[in-house]
Amino acid sequence: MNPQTLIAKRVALELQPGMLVNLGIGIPTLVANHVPAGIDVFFQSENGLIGTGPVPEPGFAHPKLTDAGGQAVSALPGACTFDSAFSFGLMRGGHVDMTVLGGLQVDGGGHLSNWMIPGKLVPGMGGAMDLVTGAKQVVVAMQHTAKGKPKIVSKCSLPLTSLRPVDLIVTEMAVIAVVAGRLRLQEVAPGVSVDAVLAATEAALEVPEHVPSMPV
Amino acid sequence: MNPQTLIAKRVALELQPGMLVNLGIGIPTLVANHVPAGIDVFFQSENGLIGTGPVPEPGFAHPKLTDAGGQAVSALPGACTFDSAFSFGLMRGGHVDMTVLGGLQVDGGGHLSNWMIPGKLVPGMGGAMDLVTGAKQVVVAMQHTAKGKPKIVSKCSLPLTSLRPVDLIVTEMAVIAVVAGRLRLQEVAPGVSVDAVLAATEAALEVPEHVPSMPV
Amino acid sequence: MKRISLEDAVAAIPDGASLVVGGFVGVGTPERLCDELVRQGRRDLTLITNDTARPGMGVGKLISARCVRKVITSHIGLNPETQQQMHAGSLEVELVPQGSLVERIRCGGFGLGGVLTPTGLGTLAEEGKRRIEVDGKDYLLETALTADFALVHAMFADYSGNLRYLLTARNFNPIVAMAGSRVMATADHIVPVGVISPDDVMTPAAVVDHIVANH
Amino acid sequence: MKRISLEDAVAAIPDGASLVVGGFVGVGTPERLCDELVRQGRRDLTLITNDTARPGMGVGKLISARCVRKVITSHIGLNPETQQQMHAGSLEVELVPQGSLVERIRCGGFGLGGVLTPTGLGTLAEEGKRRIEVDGKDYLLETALTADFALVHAMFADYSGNLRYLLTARNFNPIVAMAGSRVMATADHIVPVGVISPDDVMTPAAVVDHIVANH
Repeated sequence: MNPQTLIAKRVALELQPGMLVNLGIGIPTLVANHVPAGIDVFFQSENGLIGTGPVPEPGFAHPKLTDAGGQAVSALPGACTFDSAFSFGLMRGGHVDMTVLGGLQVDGGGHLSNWMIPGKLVPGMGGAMDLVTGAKQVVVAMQHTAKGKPKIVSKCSLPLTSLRPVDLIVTEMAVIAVVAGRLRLQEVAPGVSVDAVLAATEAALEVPEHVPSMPV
Repeated sequence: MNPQTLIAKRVALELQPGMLVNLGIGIPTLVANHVPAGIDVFFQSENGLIGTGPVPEPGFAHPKLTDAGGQAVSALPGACTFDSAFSFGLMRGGHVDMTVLGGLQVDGGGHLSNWMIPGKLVPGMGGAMDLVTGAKQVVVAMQHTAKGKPKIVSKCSLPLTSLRPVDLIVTEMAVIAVVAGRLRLQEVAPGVSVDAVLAATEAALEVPEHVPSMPV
Repeated sequence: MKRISLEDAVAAIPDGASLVVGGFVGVGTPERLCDELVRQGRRDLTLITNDTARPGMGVGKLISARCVRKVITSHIGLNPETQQQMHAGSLEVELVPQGSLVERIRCGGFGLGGVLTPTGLGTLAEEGKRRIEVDGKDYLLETALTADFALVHAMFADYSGNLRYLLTARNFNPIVAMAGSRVMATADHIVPVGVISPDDVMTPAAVVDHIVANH
Repeated sequence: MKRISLEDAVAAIPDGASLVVGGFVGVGTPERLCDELVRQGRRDLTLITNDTARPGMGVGKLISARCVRKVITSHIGLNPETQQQMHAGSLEVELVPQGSLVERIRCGGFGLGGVLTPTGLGTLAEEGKRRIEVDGKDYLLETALTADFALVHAMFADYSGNLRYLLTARNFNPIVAMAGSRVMATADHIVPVGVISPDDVMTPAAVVDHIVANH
C-alpha cells in the first residue's frame, strides 16, 4: 500500500458515527475516501460547508461549491452552507469533533508546526491555528520523515501552530498518541519494527510492552 | 391634536429617504403612522426584522411575525429577517440611522434615563442601551412633564441608559437639540410660548433670538 | 440517536441544570419543552434567555412554576411574576443589555472568551465588569455564557437535525443552539432530509443532539 | 441611489483607500470590481480579505497589478506574486488566523471593540497583541477592522439592495458587507423586490449603498 493511502486508511478508523470532521489539504483529504462502512460522518469545509461530498462527475461541478482550496466538490443530502464567522465558530466552539491536518513537525510535547518555514515558505496560517486550538480531537496525518530526517522531533524548530498539543499522530510507520504531554507509541505499521520507528523518531517515545500492528 | 400625535408627527419630519429606523414602544411606535409622503424608510424591529409594516388586517396576522413587544406586525415588500446577534450588530455598528425612544428623564447634558426606577420598576434595559449607544441619531419622544414635574432635568436622578448624549428631544411643547453637550430650544409647539417651555423645563436651555413654531 | 421523546428529553435535564433557551417574548420558544419541565417539576434551574415573556407564555411558564433559581436576561418588564420573585428574593435576576447578552451567548458557542462593547459604559450595566481601552476608546468586557442544555424551536427540522426558523421566531435560536453542551430542538414540522436546501439551513444538524418527536 | 455603473463605482474609490473584500480563493469575489480597479490603475490600496487567491483570479488581480500596498489576510500560499512582493518589500502583509480575521471584520461591522480568542496564543500570531485573562484562562485580544469600502458579490440582488449568496460563495461576504463605510455589491442576477424571501436575505438592503449594474 502506498504510504499516503496507509495513513489515510488508518486515520479513517478513528471516525465515529455522527462526528463533525474537518480535513486539511494533502493526505488528510484522502481520509474521506476510506470512511469505514456504516460510519456516517459530517465533513466540514472551512470555507462554509458541512456535508462535503466527492469530486463531482464531469459536467456536474458548480463554481460556487468548492472546498477550502477552491477546488470543486459535491454536497451530500443534508448538507448546509454558512458564512466564515459561523464556520470558525464551529471550530473554536468545540463543535468540530475531529480535525485531520498535515504537519511539518510535531514535538515531544505533541505541539504541531505546520504553517510556515521562516525565510522559505510563508503561506499563512489560514484556518490551521483555529482548528488545532478549537477542535475536540486533533489528528496529524503525515509522513514519518522528510528527506530522511525525523519530523517527530524533541522540540519544534519551526513556528508553532498552537500551544495546544495534538491528540494523535498517524504516519506510514506508526500511530503515536499524545498522553499527558508525552508521546506514546500505540501501533506500528504492518512489517515495521518498533526499533525502526524509534530510529526514525527524534522525540522520546514511551513504548509499551506490546505494540500491536495497525489494523489496516 | 393630542400630545402623542403631535410628538409622533414632529419626529416623523426627521426621517430621510433610505434611513434605517428603530422605533421604541409607546409614542415612538406612532411615528410609523406619520411618515411624510415620498419618504421611504426601513423600519427595524429589534427582534429581527427590517421592513416592519402596520398591524395586519384581521385574520392576516402570523404568530411568528411580531415586533419587539411580541405584537403581530406585517412586513413590507423587500423585508428581511435575521437573528438577534445580527439585529444588534445593526444597532451597535452604526447601521441604524435613527432610533426613536421614550424617556423617563433627559438631563442638561443630553443623557437619557429610560429603563428603570429603582425600587419601583425594574423592567430591564432590553435593547435600549445598545440603541442609544450605537445608533447614528438618537431621538427622544416623550411628554414634556410627568404629573406636572419636568422630565428634562439638570441631572438625571434615575440610572442612565448610556453615557452617549441623545441628539434631539421632541415633546408636545418643544423640540430641543443637544448641541455640544448643551440643550438648545429649537422649536415650540403651535400656541406654546418660550416662557411656558422654560417654566416646564428644569435643565438650562439655550434660547436663540427667534424660536420658530413646529412645522406640523 | 437524534430522535427523542418529549418525556425523555426533559428527564435528561436534572434539577440545578443551566439552560439557554431561544425565543423573544415567547415567539420562537420551545413551548412543549417548557410545559414538560413544569410537569416534571424541575427545580433550581439557571435560565439564560432574552426575556421572561409573559405569565403562561414561553419561559414565563418556568418562572410561574418556580422552576428557576437564577435568570440571566435583558428584559423582565412584561412578566410581573419575575419581578415579584426577584423582589421577594427567591429568584436571582442578572440583567444584561440585549446586544451584550446575545454576544455573550455567541462567545460561549463560538469558543471566544468575550467581546468588547461600548454598551453599558458608565451605567449600572458596568457593575462588576472590566473596562478595557483600545486605541483610546473605552469598552466593557462582556464574557462568554454557556449552558448545560440549549433548547430551541424551529419551523422545520429535517430527520438529520438541520433546522430552519421562520421570520421573527429566529431571534436568539441559532445563537442559542451553539451554546449548549447538549442541544435539543422542537419543530413545527419534521421533514425529510433535503426539504431544507443547504443555503436555507440556519442551524446545522452537526450541532443538534436531539430532535424532540412531535405528538 | 442604489444603482451605480461599474465605472462610477470604482471611480468613487480613491488611491490609498482601504477595502474589505468578500471571497475565498476567488470564490464569491466581486471580480468585475477587481477588474475595473486594475483598469483604472488604482494604487496604494489597503486590502482586507481572507486570502490573496491565485494570480489572475479574484483579489489576486489587484496584487498582480500592484494596486495594493498592504494586505491583512490569513493565507497567501496560493499566490506566489503576493509572496514575491512581500519578500521584495513592496507589499506589506499582516497575517491573521482566519477565524480571528473574520471576527475582527465582524467586530468592525458590529460596533464591537474586539474579541478574546485562544487562537494564536504562544505563536507568532500573538506578536503585538494583548493577552487578557478571564477566569484563569488566557486569550488574545483581536481588535476590530473596518474599511472605507466593502466590496461583495452576491448570487441575487434585488432592486432595493437585499443580497443572497450561493453555497460556498457566501464565505466572508455577509460579514464584509457590514464593515465598510460604503458598501458596493455586484450580483449574478439582479431581480425584482420580493424574489428573495425575507428569511432568505443574507445582507439587508439597508446596509448596501450601491448595486453595481450588470452589463
